[in-house]
Amino acid sequence: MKAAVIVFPGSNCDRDVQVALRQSMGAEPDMVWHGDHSLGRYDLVVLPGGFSYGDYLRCGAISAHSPIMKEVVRHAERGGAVLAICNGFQIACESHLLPGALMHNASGRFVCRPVRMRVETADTPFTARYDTARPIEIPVAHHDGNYFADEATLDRLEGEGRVVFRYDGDNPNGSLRDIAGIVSENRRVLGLMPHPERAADPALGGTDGRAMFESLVEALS
Amino acid sequence: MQARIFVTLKNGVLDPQGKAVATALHSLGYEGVGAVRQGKMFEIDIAAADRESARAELGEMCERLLANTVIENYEIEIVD
Amino acid sequence: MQARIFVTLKNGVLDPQGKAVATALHSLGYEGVGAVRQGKMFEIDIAAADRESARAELGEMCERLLANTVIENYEIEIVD
Amino acid sequence: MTGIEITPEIVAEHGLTPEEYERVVAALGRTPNITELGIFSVMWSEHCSYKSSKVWLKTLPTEAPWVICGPGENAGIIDIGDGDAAIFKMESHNHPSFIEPYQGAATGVGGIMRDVFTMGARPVANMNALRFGSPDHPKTRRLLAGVVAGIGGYGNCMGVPTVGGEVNFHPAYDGNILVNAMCVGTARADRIFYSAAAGIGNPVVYVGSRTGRDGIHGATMASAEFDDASEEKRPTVQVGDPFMEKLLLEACLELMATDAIVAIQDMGAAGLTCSSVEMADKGGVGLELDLDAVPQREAGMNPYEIMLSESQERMLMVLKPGREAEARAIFEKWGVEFAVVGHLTDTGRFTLKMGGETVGDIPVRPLVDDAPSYERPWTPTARPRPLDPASAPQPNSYEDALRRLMGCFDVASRRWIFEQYDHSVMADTVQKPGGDAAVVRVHGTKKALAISTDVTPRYCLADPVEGGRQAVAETWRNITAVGATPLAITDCLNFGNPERPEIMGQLAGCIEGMGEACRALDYPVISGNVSLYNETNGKGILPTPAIGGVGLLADSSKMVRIAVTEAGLTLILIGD
Ligand SMILES: Nc1ncnc2c1ncn2[C@@H]1O[C@H](COP(=O)(O)OP(=O)(O)O)[C@@H](O)[C@H]1O
Repeated sequence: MKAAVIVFPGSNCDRDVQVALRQSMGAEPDMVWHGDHSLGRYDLVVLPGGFSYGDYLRCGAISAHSPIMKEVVRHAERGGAVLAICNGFQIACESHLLPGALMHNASGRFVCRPVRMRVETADTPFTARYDTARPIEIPVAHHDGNYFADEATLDRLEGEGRVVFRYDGDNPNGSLRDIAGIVSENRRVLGLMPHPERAADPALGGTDGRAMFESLVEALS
Repeated sequence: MQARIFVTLKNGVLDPQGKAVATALHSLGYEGVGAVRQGKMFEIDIAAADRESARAELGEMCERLLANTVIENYEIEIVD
Repeated sequence: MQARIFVTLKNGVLDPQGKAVATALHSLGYEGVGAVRQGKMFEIDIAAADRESARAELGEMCERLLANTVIENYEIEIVD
Repeated sequence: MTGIEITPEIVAEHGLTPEEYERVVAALGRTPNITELGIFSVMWSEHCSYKSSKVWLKTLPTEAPWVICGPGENAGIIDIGDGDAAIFKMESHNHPSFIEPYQGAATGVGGIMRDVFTMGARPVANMNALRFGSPDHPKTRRLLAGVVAGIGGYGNCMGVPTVGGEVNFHPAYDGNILVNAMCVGTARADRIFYSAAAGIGNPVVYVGSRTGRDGIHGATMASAEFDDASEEKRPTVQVGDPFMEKLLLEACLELMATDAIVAIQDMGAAGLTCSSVEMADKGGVGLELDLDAVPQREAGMNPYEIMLSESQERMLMVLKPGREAEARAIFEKWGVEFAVVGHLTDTGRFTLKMGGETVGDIPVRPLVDDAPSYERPWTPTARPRPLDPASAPQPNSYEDALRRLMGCFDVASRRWIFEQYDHSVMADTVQKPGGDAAVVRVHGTKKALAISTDVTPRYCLADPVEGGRQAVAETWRNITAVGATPLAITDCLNFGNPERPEIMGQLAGCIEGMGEACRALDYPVISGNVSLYNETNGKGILPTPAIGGVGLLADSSKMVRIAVTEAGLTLILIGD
């Protein structure tokens, strides 16, 4: 599997996801600068977490206009896989790679803690290795993770089995329908607020995130 | 030319910030306060031939960047 | 009665958001844009006897909560 | 500008005593102009010169075989083996946080991180030691919420985990809260950057945010001449831009991977003045600044304003000749402003030029060396009578007593606070908030750093020497409790008005106690900060010498936690 991690000014979790990918791939992902106008051929493009552009204006709003995003959109249109984590999910929504928007947490505060989630479907390249009967625990760390979409969109997401992760009685931000992560129509673009790269190392308190990287390596190699 | 752009959440979109402000105002004793909505205001200096071309350009800016039209509305006011 | 409160940063106070928005607009091709300041707007439903008492009460709300008068100014507009 | 006459009132408004002013005139060989007076007043302020505490700080032990650099630089450096170094310091931002809690705390965090990365270290962990007034004091809730949001807002945006700290509530802090921010970073020991300027003719470069009128105090007459005296023009609160600091961090680290930098210093208190004077003094050189070249955010700034501005997120560097273009390219890529603002000279003088004229000219050595140092009178705190535990009444119900203790503000869970801090970003936090010490892996190695901040102010009030010892010893115990070897400390000494002998006695006593503990434990002080005058209406804070300890785990898998994981285990109490 060939993977690229896009680095925006203010991205913070790029190195973290690089480490998790390296561990599962057995090879180095490419770190690609947001200002580049071309993107090589990759199986997976990762939009990492962080505070790109300081979250100014709206989270991910300015990053969505970075030169590289045109290429990321083309990659997705060609059926390429995109993993959009936290700030990456925000960027993906602002770029219309995914529907809806991430708004301020209902509590009005930043929240950093492990959350319980259900894996709703193993029918994606991101979750094939998960057992949907077993809830998982992955850390969140965000100020604006409150997922919103209109009723019609939400119904469609549910109807098409595109809600991939759902907070399990443990909604940290007020997201509608307890949505923690969704996938695109072709199921190749995943956006989620929790950080799987922070749950891929036993020393850090949990490894429920590792299966995502392993699923991807298996599906895309 | 000076313009003011107001960006507000669409009706039907929950506004937790506005709600928190309303609750805080009530607890400060302002019982007469009903709903509160919180939005953004941009004050922009713009060079343009006339008000109409300014308005058109500002509209584009709103559609492309200043507002997230999935959840927000915008209103343009040319100040002078 | 409907009121609009505009809260803006005082002159001289750093406005990193406004700066980021201006830079982003330039990179999107809007060369005619000069300075951009970003502020907040509150739309408040308020029950009051008349415009004057509404304005007085809203002023208090600004001083006490809506604006951080160390670094922000406020402007009250009764829309009703 | 040149028209402002220096009167005794103006001297007093700058916080200088008449005797101190005489020293200024002697150092300069003439009457200073207003800009020069401003420069002396900040360099000789308590905050920059440590005039009340220097004599006592000198008594602290600062050396050990594993100490690479003790006090004197932006932060202290210890050797953690295999060619790695840990760099850390704690700093206070007390007064600004009381006025504007969010921005005061945020800019405090920003400042301490710059002190660490200016030495070439990537920040890997932040901590904060907070003191607030009584929980039912009308201001406490708002201050607590603002400070916590500000620390989180800045640290989270920088992508550095905030992994621990401490919070206390006590009426003595009602009018003076304490916000002490600590930062720990790591670097390769052979790639550390210092601030001593060198190389006559070498370019002096400014990078970071533009300079505005932030934080310029007093001297109302200086600006009356230039603007329409609108109060708006001089915000006294600095507003931080953590995004800019993140860009600055990445750009600096990228440039530091080359050999273009001769010296680098962050602009903290009294920004451009402190940094350039200190760099020149350490290097024994002169420095000339062209103020027109300084990137400015406001129109019509005068030399006084430019030199005293406390705009955040700025650094000053001396580069090797000819490397400007290469450095500029890196900063431009990251979107950070870069400007050559001066050069080093062999005159030994600090010279300021604007519009082709010399607007300031001060000899460097006297500006630094002739700063006053006071041996303020002090009275020791009378030793309290020992308390006989048998004289304390037994509680009717131990269970009720336990519940009350667990629910009191100084013991209750701090989850509400630490869940607002990202404590797992950088994916190396192996022990998160909740334990005795935070533990953060040294990236890419088996090693980990253990970090703890501690002090018990009411002990320091009762007996400063014991309190100083206890604070140091507590960090030691917290670090050993997770399985690490304590190596060194940083400290933030928060006290009241040093002109009161009893307060000076508290400072002297705490330092004496700290020194004893450090010597006994082979646990030197490698950096620190002093914050005095934490008083309102003659009522001072509890003496609060906050200690930040750092230790090393050679193998992070051997770390110990506090969680009891199964029933039937044996509990053992060690010690009396
Ligand atoms: N309480 C203290 N204990 C030990 N060292 C101290 C203390 N206070 C200040 N120092 C040291 O004195 C030097 C000057 O301090 P300071 O002016 O705060 O540094 P900076 O300008 O980098 O903020 C620093 O190297 C600092 O580590």
